[in-house]
Amino acid sequence: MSKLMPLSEAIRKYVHDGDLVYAAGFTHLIPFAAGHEIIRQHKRNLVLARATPDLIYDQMVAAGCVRKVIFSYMGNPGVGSLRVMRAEIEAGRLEWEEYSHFSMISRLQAGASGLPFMPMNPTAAGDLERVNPNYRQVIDPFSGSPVVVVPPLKPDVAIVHVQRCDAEGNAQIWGIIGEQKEAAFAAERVIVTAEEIVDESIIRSDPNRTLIPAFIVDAVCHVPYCAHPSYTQGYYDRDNEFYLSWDEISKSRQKVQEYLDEWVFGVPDRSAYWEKLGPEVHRRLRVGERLSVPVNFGSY
Amino acid sequence: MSKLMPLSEAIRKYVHDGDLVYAAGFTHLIPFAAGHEIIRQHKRNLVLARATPDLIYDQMVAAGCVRKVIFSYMGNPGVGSLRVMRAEIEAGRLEWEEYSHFSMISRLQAGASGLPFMPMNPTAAGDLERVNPNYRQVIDPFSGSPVVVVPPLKPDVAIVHVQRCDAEGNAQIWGIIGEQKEAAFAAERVIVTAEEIVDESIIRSDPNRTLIPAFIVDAVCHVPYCAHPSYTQGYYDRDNEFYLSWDEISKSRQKVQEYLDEWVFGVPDRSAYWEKLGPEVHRRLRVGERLSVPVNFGSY
Amino acid sequence: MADYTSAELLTINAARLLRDGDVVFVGVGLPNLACNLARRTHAPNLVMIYEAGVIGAQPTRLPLSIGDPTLVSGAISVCSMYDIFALYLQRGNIDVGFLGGAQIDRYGNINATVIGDYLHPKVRLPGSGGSMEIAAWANRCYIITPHQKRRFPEKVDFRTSAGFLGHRREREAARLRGGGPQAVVTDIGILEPDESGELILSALHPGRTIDEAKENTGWDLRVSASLRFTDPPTETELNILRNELDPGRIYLRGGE
Amino acid sequence: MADYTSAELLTINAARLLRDGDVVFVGVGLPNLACNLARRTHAPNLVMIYEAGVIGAQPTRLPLSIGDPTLVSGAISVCSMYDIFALYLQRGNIDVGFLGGAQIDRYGNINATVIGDYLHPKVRLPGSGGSMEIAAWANRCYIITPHQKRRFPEKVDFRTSAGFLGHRREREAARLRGGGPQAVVTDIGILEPDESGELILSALHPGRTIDEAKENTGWDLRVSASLRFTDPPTETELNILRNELDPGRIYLRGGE
Repeated sequence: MSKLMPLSEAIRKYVHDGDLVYAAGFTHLIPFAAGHEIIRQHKRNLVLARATPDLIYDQMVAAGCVRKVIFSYMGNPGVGSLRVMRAEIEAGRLEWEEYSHFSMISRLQAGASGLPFMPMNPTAAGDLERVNPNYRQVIDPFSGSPVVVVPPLKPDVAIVHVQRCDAEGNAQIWGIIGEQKEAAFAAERVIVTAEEIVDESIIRSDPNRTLIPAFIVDAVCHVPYCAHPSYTQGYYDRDNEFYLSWDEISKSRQKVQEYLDEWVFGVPDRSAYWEKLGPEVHRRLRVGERLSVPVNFGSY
Repeated sequence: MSKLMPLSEAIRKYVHDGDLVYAAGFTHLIPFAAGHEIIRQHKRNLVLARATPDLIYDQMVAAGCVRKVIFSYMGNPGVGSLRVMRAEIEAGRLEWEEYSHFSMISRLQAGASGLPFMPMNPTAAGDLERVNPNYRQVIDPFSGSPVVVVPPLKPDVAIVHVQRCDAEGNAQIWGIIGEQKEAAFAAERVIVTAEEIVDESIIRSDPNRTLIPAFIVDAVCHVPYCAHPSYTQGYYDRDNEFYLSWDEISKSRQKVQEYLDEWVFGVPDRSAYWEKLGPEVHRRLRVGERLSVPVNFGSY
Repeated sequence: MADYTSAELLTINAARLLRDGDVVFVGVGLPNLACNLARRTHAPNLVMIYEAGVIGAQPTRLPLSIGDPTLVSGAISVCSMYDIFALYLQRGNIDVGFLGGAQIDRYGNINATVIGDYLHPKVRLPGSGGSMEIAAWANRCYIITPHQKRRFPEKVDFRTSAGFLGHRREREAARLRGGGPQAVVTDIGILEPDESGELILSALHPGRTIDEAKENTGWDLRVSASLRFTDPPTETELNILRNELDPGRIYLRGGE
Repeated sequence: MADYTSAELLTINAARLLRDGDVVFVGVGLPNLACNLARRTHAPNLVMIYEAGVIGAQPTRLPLSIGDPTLVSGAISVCSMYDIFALYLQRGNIDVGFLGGAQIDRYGNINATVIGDYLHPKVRLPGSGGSMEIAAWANRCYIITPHQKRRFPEKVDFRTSAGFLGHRREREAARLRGGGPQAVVTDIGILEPDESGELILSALHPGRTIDEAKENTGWDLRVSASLRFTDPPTETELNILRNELDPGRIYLRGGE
């Protein structure tokens, strides 16, 4: 049963004001197009969770969509700070809840596994555990020693960008696989955006690559270049220049507003956005071919 | 740095009397050749762990190598009982420690992750928890409800059969991936057997398929047909006829001994064993090609 | 009325319990046939999952084991054993699990571990495998079994997996994610739990009697006030089973 | 003696701390350059692991972020974020982690979270990322940082990751898997923990003085009885850095 629909429809149907949203991806495959559509639809009071908020959450915060962020590293990777989020937090206008990478991802793992908590070994970095009541302790019944535990994270909706999936939503990812699988299984609703919608036979040719099965997916959206300025391995490069330029843009709220007006509100969808980027950017982000050596599953 | 060596040398160097051995594989890729070599080398007092002991542990028990088994399903999959193990347990001559599949695999997951325990949701099947003191409870500090936990399983040595790896031990598996990765990371020592030793460039063409990195591997052995009568996806079929015939053989200890004399002690290594199976078996187990559609990692 | 074997009767009645869109944890043998029959009749969107970690298999032959390579080639997805139990079963993504065992008791608890004492067993059975978790966490469980007195004791020798324990209240108190056994399909009829969780006779297959059911049950089997007869296997069902699914009659021949 | 920048000095001294065969959790920037330098000099079997889940990368360009696609194409292995932290770091498979932060205190504890009060921060920093776990579980940790008084307070405002806490005994009591910070490489010299876990001056770079080190440290910096001078960067080291690793001088230009 095909779940294909435009991204705007998926966001309208499955992202509601006040939702806990997890837009997945560790540097790779960050679904910027979905974030922009959420901004265009003026969603409000969202709680945004991600290990690394990246620029997309900075933009959603700037657009006024967000009540609270849950994160473990609030930076512009390799560049510096996320200036909008940082300013909002320093000004007391944005709630936040903070983890280390492993405790953040352990929360997602617990959510995906249906577990009431995940244990972690002690880190002795007591200050984060002191300010965040979601860090608790249990006593290991085998050794008698204390163990740190964190509760499951169960997003209302996960948005996952993938290289290819079929119309039902069986989705394949390669390259950095971050926490896409865990986010999808942890969430109540799942929106999959894909660079390519392929025939089921392509998916079935390599079942080990299918990280997300269709039956947990609610919407499938064909959104080429969804991840820009993040990237899709094998499809286009990371736009490091934009990551650097955001550091400049985000120094001024007016420039941020101008950016949103031009690049989010000023375009109807991702394909217009990509066109607007122009041939020079397209050329800069193009990548050559480097194919995996096929494996034989055998006919049985 | 190449770790290539004959299987006999790997078993001699890395499997010691009294070791806790985990020969991995859920139906798929069971390293029979390694089990046979352990029998040939007269290892003693081993503790064998596997979710499904399969025929290979039945044979090792019959050969007198084993003090204890740790398992969650002691059957000949799809056929019936493992008659040798069952008779030894019924006669009080073999120690055992028993789990359900998920608690067995949770123990391995804890061992692989360096965790002191893994939690599981309650199953209310209290009898197994009563007879096995490795099932304990902790109180979930978030809900106040009891949670079942099991301790890590840390084999002295894991034996993992794979489709392809390089000479250092970077190993790729496809098809059913069971618990190979977890067994390798949980164990102190790792022996990898492979259908094919390939150039590092093949491995690097598809990093997502590499489940085991070389630096946790101690020995790499090139052992084509290592898994027979189990199978290697894409390389040869499962020998269901042998699984059925073992049900007959294992009704008689004399026939079991004759089997071991002929097929284990009677051959020097796996290549002789495979030759001895003969062209009709080879033909029966041959599989046609069904290749994965390659993916593009891109040149960056 | 068509002629059919006991195995065909069991399979067809099990298939009818499945709903379109169900995500099913499948075992080999009759459950596998029942799922494939349901897919070809009233439940085309049924998703078959094998505990070996295979989702959406398209086998071209009947698998002997749940880890057969024919389940993998052309499947939709393959994942690790930890993931299949954690992300799929424990997370609550499995609608239906099939269970079997040497003993099933009055409250649907199952023994697949030992006959007799655990430490000094008369018969050592294979053990839980995944059934401890399937029985606890699948939304609905179905049991397929021949109807024999020794298989239906008042109380199992060893509780490998949970039915309703001593009463439906007890299962609820244990906070198990799944709903427990919904039906036991036998060659005589179908047992279903009443409001207390006790298995009572809810249906008879054509030609079978209440007395037969009672005689072959180890406890005082009660009979549902709305006892019904199952519809006999249809030509369509039998044709699919015999001509498409098990033409070699590997599983369908037997009385079991 | 060759002329070199402060960044080159830091990178070369960090590289020298690495051993052949080390499995290193690498960050971008100077740690990445240090690892690649070590691989090309005394540690050809060094294994580079990125917290994005990449093992054995062969980048053909300098990555801006630790999730750059050039790290993935041609890598040995890629795994999930949960696995890289659980199977690699928590399991004890990581020999070396690199750390940085806004503040490093007398006992090697690091603050990368806030300057000032946590709830009403003067400066909100990016936060832990993986450093809480790296500091606890990597066998050895190294810190690369410019030597400035504000970066070396007596006590950090917020303990993002553990050094020796208040004393080496305290770290031992906390049963952390890893050995804690082994060295802080600055542009003045190298600090190493003594038997109590306190960071003391163990080496000076050529031309630098004890007074400079003391003046730029926020606590009363003690000096090792065996204080040594580091060897100046060699032509080989500088050539590899400048001509092979960072020809665009993206990271090596700066004083930091």
